[in-house]
Amino acid sequence: MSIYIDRASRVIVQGITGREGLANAQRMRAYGTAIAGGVTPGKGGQTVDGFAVFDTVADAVSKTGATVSIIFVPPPFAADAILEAADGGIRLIVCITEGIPVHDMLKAVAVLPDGVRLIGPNCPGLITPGQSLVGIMPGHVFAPGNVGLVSRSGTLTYEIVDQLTRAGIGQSTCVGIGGDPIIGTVFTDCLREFERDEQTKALVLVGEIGGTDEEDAAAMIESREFTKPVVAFIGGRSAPEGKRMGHAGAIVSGTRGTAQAKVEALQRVGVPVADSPAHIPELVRRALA
Amino acid sequence: MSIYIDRASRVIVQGITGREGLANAQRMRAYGTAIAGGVTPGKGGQTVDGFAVFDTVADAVSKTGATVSIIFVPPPFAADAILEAADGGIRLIVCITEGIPVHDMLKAVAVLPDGVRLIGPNCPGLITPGQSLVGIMPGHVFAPGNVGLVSRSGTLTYEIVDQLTRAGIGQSTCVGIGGDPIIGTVFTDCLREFERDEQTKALVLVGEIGGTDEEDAAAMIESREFTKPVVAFIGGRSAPEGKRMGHAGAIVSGTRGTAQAKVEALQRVGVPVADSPAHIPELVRRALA
Amino acid sequence: MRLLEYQGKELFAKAGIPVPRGRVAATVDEAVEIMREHPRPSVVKAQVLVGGRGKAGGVKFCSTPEDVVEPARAILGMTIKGEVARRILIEERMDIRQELYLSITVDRASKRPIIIASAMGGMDVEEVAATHPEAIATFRVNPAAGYWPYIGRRIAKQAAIPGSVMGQFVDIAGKLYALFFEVGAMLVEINPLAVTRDGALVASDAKVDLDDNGLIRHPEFESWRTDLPDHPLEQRARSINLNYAYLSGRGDESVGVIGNGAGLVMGTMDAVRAAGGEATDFCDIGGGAKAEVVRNAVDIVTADPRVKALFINIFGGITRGDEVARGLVAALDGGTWRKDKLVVRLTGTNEREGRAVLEAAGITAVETMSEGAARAVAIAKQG
Amino acid sequence: MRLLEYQGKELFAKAGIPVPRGRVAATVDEAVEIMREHPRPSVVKAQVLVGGRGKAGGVKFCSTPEDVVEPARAILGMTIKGEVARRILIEERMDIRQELYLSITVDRASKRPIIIASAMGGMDVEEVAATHPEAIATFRVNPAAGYWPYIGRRIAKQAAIPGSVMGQFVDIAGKLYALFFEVGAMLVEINPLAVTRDGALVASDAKVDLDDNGLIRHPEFESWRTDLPDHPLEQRARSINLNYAYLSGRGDESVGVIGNGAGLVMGTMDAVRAAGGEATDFCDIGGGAKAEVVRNAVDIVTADPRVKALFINIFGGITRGDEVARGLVAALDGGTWRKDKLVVRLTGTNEREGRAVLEAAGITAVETMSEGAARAVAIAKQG
Repeated sequence: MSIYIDRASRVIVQGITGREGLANAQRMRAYGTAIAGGVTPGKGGQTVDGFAVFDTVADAVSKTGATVSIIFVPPPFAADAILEAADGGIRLIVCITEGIPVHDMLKAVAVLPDGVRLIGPNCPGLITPGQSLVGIMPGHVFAPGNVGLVSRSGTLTYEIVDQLTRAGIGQSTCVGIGGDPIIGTVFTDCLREFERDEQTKALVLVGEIGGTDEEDAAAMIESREFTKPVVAFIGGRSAPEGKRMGHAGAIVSGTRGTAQAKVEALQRVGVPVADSPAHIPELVRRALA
Repeated sequence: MSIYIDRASRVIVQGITGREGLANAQRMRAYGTAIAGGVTPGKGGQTVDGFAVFDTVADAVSKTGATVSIIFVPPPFAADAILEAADGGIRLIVCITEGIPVHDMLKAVAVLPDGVRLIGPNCPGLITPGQSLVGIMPGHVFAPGNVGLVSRSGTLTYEIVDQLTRAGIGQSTCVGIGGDPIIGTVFTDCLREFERDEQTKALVLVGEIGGTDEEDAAAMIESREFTKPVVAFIGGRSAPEGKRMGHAGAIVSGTRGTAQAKVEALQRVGVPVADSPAHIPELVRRALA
Repeated sequence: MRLLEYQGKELFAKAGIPVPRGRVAATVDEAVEIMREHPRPSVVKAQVLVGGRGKAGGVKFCSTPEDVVEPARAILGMTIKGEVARRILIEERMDIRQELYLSITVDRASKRPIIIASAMGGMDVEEVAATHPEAIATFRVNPAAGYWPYIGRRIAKQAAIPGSVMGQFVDIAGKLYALFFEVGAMLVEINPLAVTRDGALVASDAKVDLDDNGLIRHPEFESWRTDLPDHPLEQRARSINLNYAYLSGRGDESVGVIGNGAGLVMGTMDAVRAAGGEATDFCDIGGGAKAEVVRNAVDIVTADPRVKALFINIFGGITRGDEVARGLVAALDGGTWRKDKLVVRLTGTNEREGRAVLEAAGITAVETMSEGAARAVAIAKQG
Repeated sequence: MRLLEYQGKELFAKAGIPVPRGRVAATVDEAVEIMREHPRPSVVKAQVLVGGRGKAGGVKFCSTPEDVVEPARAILGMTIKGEVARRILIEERMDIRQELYLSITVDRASKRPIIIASAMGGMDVEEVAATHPEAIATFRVNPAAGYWPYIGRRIAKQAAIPGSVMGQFVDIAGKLYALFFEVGAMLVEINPLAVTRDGALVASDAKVDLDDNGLIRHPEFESWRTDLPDHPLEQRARSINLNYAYLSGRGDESVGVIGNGAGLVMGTMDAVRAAGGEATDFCDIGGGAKAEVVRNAVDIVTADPRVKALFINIFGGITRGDEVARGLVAALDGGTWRKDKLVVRLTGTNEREGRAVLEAAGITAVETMSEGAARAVAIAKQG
């Protein structure tokens, strides 16, 4: 088992004729992902390196039966691509694009239909090791296993997974949810899925300063909506507080959002928080014991 | 039984300090409707003719427990009043206001939360005879009974109900859905409710030229989603076709929308269509036999 | 409120939708002046709301200040399907390769704006819709989500809009959608949306119908009213906010109908027809009308010389019978209309008081709508 | 991109939000000229982004062209919490009866804009929020529904905004919401929103923070960049689209950190701190960086004289190890940075090829992040 994607997931690549889109389509295919084709408006009917190209997502979905898409289109057009995917019949949308205007995402997320899951934007995607990679992660550092991982960071995740794999700890599914202020899927969404997933026996949660996503996850653990063992790492503990401006942020988040607050919230509900990525494998091993 | 409202419905009046609002609040109270108070921004805390006035709907709902509101605010502010009602916790919103910009309604209807029912705008409201009047109809022409009525017209409805009542045929609930292009509740919504209502044994449907609401109702009768006997009247059969402009309307509605099309659609599914309001009681009597 | 082509194109141009260069003229002199400033192959188009102006001779061509005189003289003042062309639009002629269709209107059933497009534009798009529905693409836009470019791409693909103009099409559809909301339109239509020989999309015609209720937000459009060829009685009624329609009809044996509520008035017209007559004047005094409103309604309807009988049908809800009766008596006292050409039916709120007022003035109200309709038709037939 | 008060007020004024009459000056002469044109009781305010300028002497008063000289001279060039005031805003003084608070920011948890208001505005609103949360009203607006007046009324009621200014408040909140979306803001804040003695609401201050990603839609704001007191190295990095931060810190024993991915760079900084050191320069080369980007990153970080050791931590995903290595070698060849003050950790895609490039240049990469952090801190401590 796994969450969100598995070997059967059929994936289309939005922006497949771009440099990033094509290179990553090739990498995903090489990993074993079932890439059904790609979308680039105006280039429908062409084929690039064996990938069928369609003009619209609706067209691609009706002709390939894909239900997952991964987006590599430039920032000004990415929110449109997300909504096109949803409208076209895609159920899981993974948006890699970095630099999308926050207001584009505010609007897009607000009108995303029920039943459509968006991961990202500005995320590395997700992977069910040995089955399907829908993202830009280096597939070779991952290994199948029973530990789930959800992370707000990209490269830090590779670092952590690399250590897990070297320590002999494989992963069920690893989800990079992205670091933008407005993202489609947050920690608590993933926790709900991992709770249901029988393969997953423990979870690694990689947080970051800012927002209250880690505190929300802690609340979910406290309320026993999530019951599996969790090991956490919070990135940016040494980062200085940003030059703050205005009172609004402080009013909204109160004392939450700092690394300190996140660590405390997690520790309070019994989640061990690693001081360094290097300590994570040992904590996971103990959690699984 | 009845649909939408009964003796227990607690109602607030939005725009209660206006001339129309107050006069109708008094008329509804006199009929027996449980008027819990009213809303006029800036006049919270006052009392008008025994009605408590609140600044906001949220305030009125939290202090009175009302779940129904009726709106008498001027056209430019009416869509805002509808959304305020929904946001404030009202479940059934009856908007009497005539002359609301269509685009205000396009936007308001699009964002009305699930579970909130809007009747109108530009409608006479609804009445469950002997129990509750939430509207501007002349209550004295209605009588309790087992015939439901749903109508796009106002005064024509009074005419028809008057004839029913004089013929000894009482009504379960009568709903005036309003004549604007964009309205919250359409025939099919009401048919669904009347189908479930045990008291209602037959239905009078008063349609009008324009739109395809009558055709949709006929389709629902055909698919056996509505199974009770129906008698119909279509107003405006002698009205000339409006000066038409552009092809869009014709493309959208095709040959539907004319009085002729509506009469045929209804007759095709076995619904007798009266030539004149005067014939309705006789048709209803036969339907009930 | 329906706009003339030149008004619609003014809105298009402001919204960034390409239109041919052109100017409007109300006189032959103005037309000559326009051609003197821009001597180029041009088209002269009658500014009327009715369709089929081309067949009626309302579209002609010219190239110089000299040869615009004849077309301008011919078209200005021309009557097309009952409508007088008071203005002409003089536009540069375009070399058109293909005619597309694009419109946005209000779809009542889905409660959403609907975008409609076809690669088979021009005069016959309605025919295309009937015979080749697959050539018409539609998209019902969720107003909460708004227009996004993918919508335009999806429609373009479905309607087989040529790929070479897809980008322009998506852009124009977005601008048309924004305009639709900006001005509070019931319809915005570009037919044809022309593909010129050099591959540009240009709005060759413009049909815009504004929501009358939305005009409270757009006082700037009120000045365009005077351009519209409404009947003078309709203009007079509108100036006092009365819902009145001057309907076409033979005109002899005609009944003018006044009532409270559009549905009731329409129902009353149906009853008049059922009784063998014809209603040519529709007047809805609305809910809760005061005596003054009734008086105005009578004045306007009886000002139509076609009207041979007047039928007033009131079902009092929030409208009070005594108010109506008083307005009616005042109108008769102050006017020239004869009581014997009047039929009144009055029921509902304050019915008794109203009847008393009428009887004091020598008017007897009938009991039912059918009875009233029959009597009105009989009076009209007497002439 | 955070805007100075006068820039924010320019946006407010365009959006129809009342602001005091005023003008900005960059020199004492300009200040005198402004007061000559408008000799009235005025306030002179340092244009800085940091808070607490009042206590720091950055706000003074004047009434004539003569008595503006002293305040202008004092404030222009003044350093407030490390920030130099390069401009002053000279505004008419207002007679303020009450100070309210109104802001809109992005609420990550609900994924919506959140409107925040209080009748207890001024410097201490954050304190109010902590101690009297009931005095703060909030509303998370569904961006699909947008702002409607009832939202403003509901907030006003909940925050106990005086009834006499409710209408103005609802109007200003709507305009602020429109502005928030119009300019793509992360924050728009009016604190205080002043109630003047004659009962008018006026935005007495303005804080606007624009979404940097949104600036692609707003090239017009780029010209405001030069006003912002960023560190010169940050300006240089931005000009070549490099994500770099010059962080405050003691500066001795400092480690400059370069990595691919903000999370990894932050994690590396954590590791540096865990090893007993301090990172003062943050540089994220992003995903898939080419050699040129790496070279630029090294140039900028090593240009900070505080940096005593450079730690480059790369975990190759779409970033290729050999590209990074080539950029690094080029930077060292072309610059003055010594190899013995450099620590490199390189793993992931093309790790082997990268290590080979480094070894050919005499650089040995470490195996793990912890090892690299420890070595970098040791180098920095040597000085």
